Amino acid sequence: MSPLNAYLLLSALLFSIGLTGVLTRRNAILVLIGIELMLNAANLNFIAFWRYGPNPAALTGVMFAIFSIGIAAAEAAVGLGIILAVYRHTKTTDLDQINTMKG
Amino acid sequence: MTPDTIDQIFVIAKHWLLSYTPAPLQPVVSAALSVAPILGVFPLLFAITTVLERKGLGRIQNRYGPNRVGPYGFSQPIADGIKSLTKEDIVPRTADQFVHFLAPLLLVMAAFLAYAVLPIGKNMVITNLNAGVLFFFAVGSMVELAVFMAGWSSRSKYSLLGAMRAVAQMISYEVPLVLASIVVIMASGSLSTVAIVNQQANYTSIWPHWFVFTPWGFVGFILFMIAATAESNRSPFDLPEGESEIIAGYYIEYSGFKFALFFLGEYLGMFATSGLAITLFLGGWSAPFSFLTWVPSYVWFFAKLLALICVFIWVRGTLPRLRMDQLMGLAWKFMLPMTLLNIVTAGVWHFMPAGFVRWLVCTALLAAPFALLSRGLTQGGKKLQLRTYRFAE
Amino acid sequence: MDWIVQHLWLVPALPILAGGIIALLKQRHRVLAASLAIASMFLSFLLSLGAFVHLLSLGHGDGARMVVNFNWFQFGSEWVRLGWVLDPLTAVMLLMVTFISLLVFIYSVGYMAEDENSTRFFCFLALFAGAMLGVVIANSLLLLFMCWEVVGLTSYLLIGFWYANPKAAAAAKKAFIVTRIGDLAFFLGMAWLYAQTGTLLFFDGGAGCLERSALTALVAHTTIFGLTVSTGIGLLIFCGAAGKSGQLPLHVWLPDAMEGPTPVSALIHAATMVAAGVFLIARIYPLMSADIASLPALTPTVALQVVTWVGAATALFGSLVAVAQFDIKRILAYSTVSQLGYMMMGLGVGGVSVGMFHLITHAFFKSLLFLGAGSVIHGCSGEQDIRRMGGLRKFMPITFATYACGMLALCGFPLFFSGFWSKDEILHAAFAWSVSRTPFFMGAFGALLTAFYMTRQLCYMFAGSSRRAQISPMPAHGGHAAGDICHAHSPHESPAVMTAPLVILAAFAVFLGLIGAPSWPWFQSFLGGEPALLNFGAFSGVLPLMVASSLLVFLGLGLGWLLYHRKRIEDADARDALEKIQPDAFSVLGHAFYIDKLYDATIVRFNAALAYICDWLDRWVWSGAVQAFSYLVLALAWLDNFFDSKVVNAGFDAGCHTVSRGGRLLSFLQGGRVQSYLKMIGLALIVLVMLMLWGARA
Amino acid sequence: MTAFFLIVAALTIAGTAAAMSLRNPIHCILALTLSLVGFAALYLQLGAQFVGFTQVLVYVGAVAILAVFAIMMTRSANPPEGQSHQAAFSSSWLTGGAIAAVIFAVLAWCILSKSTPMQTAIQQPDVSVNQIGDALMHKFALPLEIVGVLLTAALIGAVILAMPERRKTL
Repeated sequence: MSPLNAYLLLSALLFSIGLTGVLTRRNAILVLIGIELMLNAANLNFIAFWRYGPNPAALTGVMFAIFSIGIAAAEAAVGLGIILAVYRHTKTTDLDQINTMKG
Repeated sequence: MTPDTIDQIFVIAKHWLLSYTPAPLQPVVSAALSVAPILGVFPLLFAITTVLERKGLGRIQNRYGPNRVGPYGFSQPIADGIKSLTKEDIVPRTADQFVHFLAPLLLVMAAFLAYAVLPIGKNMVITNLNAGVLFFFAVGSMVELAVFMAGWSSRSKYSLLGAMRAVAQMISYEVPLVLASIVVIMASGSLSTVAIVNQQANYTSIWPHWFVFTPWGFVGFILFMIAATAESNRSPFDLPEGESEIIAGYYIEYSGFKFALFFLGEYLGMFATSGLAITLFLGGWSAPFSFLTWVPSYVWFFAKLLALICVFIWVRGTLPRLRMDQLMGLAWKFMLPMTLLNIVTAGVWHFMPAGFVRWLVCTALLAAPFALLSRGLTQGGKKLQLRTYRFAE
Repeated sequence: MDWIVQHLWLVPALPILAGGIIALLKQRHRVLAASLAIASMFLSFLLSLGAFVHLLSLGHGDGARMVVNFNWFQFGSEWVRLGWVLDPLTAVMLLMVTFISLLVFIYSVGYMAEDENSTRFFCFLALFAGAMLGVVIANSLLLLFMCWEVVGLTSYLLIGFWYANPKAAAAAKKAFIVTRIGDLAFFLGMAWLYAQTGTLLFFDGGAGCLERSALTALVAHTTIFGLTVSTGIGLLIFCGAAGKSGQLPLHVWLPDAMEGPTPVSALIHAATMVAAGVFLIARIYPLMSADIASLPALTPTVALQVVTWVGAATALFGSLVAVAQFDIKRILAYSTVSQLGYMMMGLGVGGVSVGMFHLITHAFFKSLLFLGAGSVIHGCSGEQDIRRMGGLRKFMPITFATYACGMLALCGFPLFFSGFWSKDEILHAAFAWSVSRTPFFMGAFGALLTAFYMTRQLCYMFAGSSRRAQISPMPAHGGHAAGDICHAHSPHESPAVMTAPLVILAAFAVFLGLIGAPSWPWFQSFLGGEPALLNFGAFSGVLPLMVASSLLVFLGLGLGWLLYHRKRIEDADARDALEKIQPDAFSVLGHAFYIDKLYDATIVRFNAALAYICDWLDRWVWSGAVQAFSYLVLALAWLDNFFDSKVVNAGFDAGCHTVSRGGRLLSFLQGGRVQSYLKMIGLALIVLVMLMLWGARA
Repeated sequence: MTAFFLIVAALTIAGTAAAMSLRNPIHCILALTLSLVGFAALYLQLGAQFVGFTQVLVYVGAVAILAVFAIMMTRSANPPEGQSHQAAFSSSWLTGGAIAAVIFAVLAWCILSKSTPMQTAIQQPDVSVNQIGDALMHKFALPLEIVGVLLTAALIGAVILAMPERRKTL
């Protein structure tokens, strides 16, 4: 198996572990953390493709990873802020209890 | 023995030793040979510093420091070490055992990792990373996590409060720390510590090209040292460990050797940041005058380090502790704007033609905001009158 | 390259800088703020004067265009380039804008004296002036667009300057949104232009998008309906121009914009900003007139025809509506609309010089009229309804004299007033237009009406006896500067700081026309770039038209005099003379053909309805379906369970449980849980990938 | 397929799994930092030094601490005796896990079924920080500006969200 495929498999595995957490955890903060992990798996893909891709001289993959790290930081800040705001209303971070949008 | 060989003696020795090791082992051995001195020297420096600090503080506070153990009490650290080793290691029952055990190790490990990019002498750096400064800060940011682990794992109000205070303080002072060092990165155009030092190791007539000898460099150095003091939780920024408020902050619940490890970690962190300050602003291992270059480089590094340590001790003995709001106010209302202005000034300096005008403009650019900003800090400044000291004779 | 060209950027930079400084000042530094604004404006006036003189000294020909371009930033592998240009068009506009802004600034010192936010006012004014000058000097469509948007923003801020007054706030919002509609098209046109030519610089040593190489490339391809690309782009950009300078479909914001302070109306909504649209068309005139044939001056391309028709319609419409207004500023606003229509028409039929000539003269006399109106309002303590004025001639002689000058200039009173020459130019060009003669007649009728409504207004305001005493005191105009200060006074003349600009402007309004008279067409030749020569023979060609238009003007004046002056208007609440004659038509005009109502009834209502429908669908159809489905399954499960547990032995219980669990799982579809929605996304992802793989297979 | 890669991959997977499965949120965060450091190590091994250090600086230094603060503020760490034994996983954890597993299966199948184009001679591309800075300033200037705007907006938004909303006085 080529090293690129190894990295891709690894990132796919990490991605789905993060997804599992997102889909199953009750704590909203941990769901957010899961999303961060999924983002990181995607970054790993970018770096791997840059490294083994046809043309590493153009730093596209690295740039993509850098930008997505920055965006992920912003996303974490806003997400946690939202969670705090929600917590202020419904004194819980349990997603099973935050279902006021129930149709 | 020319001065050059004396300067490079450790490097030569290392290569000599490497030449006798079998090829497959060489990378491991060379790594070990580079790391071992660090592991040896800096704890020793820590031991010396404790004595120096206690004696200095004693003098400042009008009493003799430790003076019983050994000549002038200089073997005090050995006694302390033995005590902390033989002391019972207490772990609270409700504590989170694993994390509680992991925290001090992580702290010390992070502190040691930071030395990987500090050039202690000419050709004497463990790894010359391309993004060395970034690595330093990345590792430094792990300390916060260790502190939090320590405070949280030992289920105690005081330690948790201390940890929260410490983390908040570290985060808010990490911003000015990084921004203050950015000016040097701009000026030298490199993130590698070695390259930065090499740039400063040139001389015009007898004067070195240290960055501290420029307006932005000077201001950056001052700001960096303030931020470093806060980063290493030292007085006057020692709220997280304020004995009078929260007994010892996040490591109340630690005793014996772990407690010693925390102390070690803190001091190592302090040395590391001072080392970075020396590397960035004070020309690293380069000699202050061109006619002193025959003195080995590592001597200069450690001399500068000791000088900075003495400054730390002096400050600690002199200044009172800040209040929490004053702490944050200083960080966000004074340090941050000043660092940003400093970056702008560095840019101006870069683009203006060399000469007296450049000095004038840049100094004005920094002095005027300083006057304005510092005025905002002194809320209702009271009159300080002179105190008369009675010295111990 | 000359110093002035290199440092032309200072002209907009100075006012913007002043605005930035003023933004930091407090109300108690009002004097400093005003002086800063005026000083910066004066400096940039001097600079633009220098630029103008430099251009004059340079002589004629295409050499009279100097460009400074620079790289702004790089994205991808391309550089975004900006720049400024100094050519006759720019020079003339610069001179006009800086001069009028200077006068208006001085005037506002007096006008806003009692306002409690005058520093904010001056900050916005200076910012506006800077942005406007940026529009003028821009050599890149992108730079022009940016300044254009800043101009729109400042106009919004200034219309809503008295934001406490809900009408003002609404008007500001309206102006902003309506102009955005135009700007959207503008932006699309810009993007298209960039996609086609790869540059947004106007002049770039032969590579600019207004120069022959690019134009030939543009006219080469054709798009839908066989229009050339240049025409499409030009029309899109014209939408933006129409939005800014109140052309017919998008004119609705301009009359409402009169809620702002009067100096603002004078500067922004009469002289400069609304003229920006015309200026834009004049700037991209080569693009508008580009045709498959090599580019002569006056090819009536489709774009130019559209411009002409829209302009003519606007001119007629504005002057018709202005007849039936009672608010002094609204009359002027509608007259502005119609005059802008004239300019567009002039551009369409007669080329750059004709339209620009009218733009310049109109800028002077219209700002004069607005400032005069402001002085009247100031004197009448915030009264704006001309029915409640009258007999003001004795109280404010200077204002009256200057206002009369402006009025005559606007009507185009023969020979001595600038409006005559410029409007005559347009009518003459329209008469000679090759496509159709209808615009000429529309314009002529508009001229007649213009004379008529101006006379009407003048009679209402200045003639007769004061009608203020008898009317019950209406609430003064909301939050007006002078409104609450000098109520009970009888009308009074304004301070010198306000009258001095009036006098200066009046002088210009009278004599400016002479620089463009047919006998000595200096202005046109300056723009055109060939030497101007004095020959009275030129009169002979245009003489009959001149006589005709003069007759029209006299007719309009006479009608107005007949209706409104021969029989004095004694009673404020009396019906208008015209209303007596033809009430229905009058009310139609009075409501501006109900266009606002139309928009409310169609576009706004439709929008609300659409939103409501979407909401309803979401609330009932989708979620209803999902719920119904889940309930169905639940019911099935329950039935099964019931039947099973009652009838058959417990052997089937497990099955029932699974079924009911299935029902519950389905009911999670609408569980209001983030995670169940995320699961749906995950499933969708799986299906998608499967489908893609399948596609790859097949 | 060096040993280093295997070790780091194992550590990262372990950390990620722990972060998503442990009961105590703080432990989850600590495991998360382990996996993030693992990611950084993978970047370093791939020769992206700058990204690796930035990863540590941003995630370990900022995001993890932020999450810890959020957990502290929402008191979801070591809950009081009342609901101390509440489930850490949502009631429908089975379907979630199943979906994730299927997604992993699909992805893995895609990866293994396709042979991705590789550069012929794999040399370690040493990308210096200077190159990255140069690219950021020239080729990627516009994205950089946009990210800056985004971060500013996020900063303001987070502050406003976290502000204690006061009741309407107007």
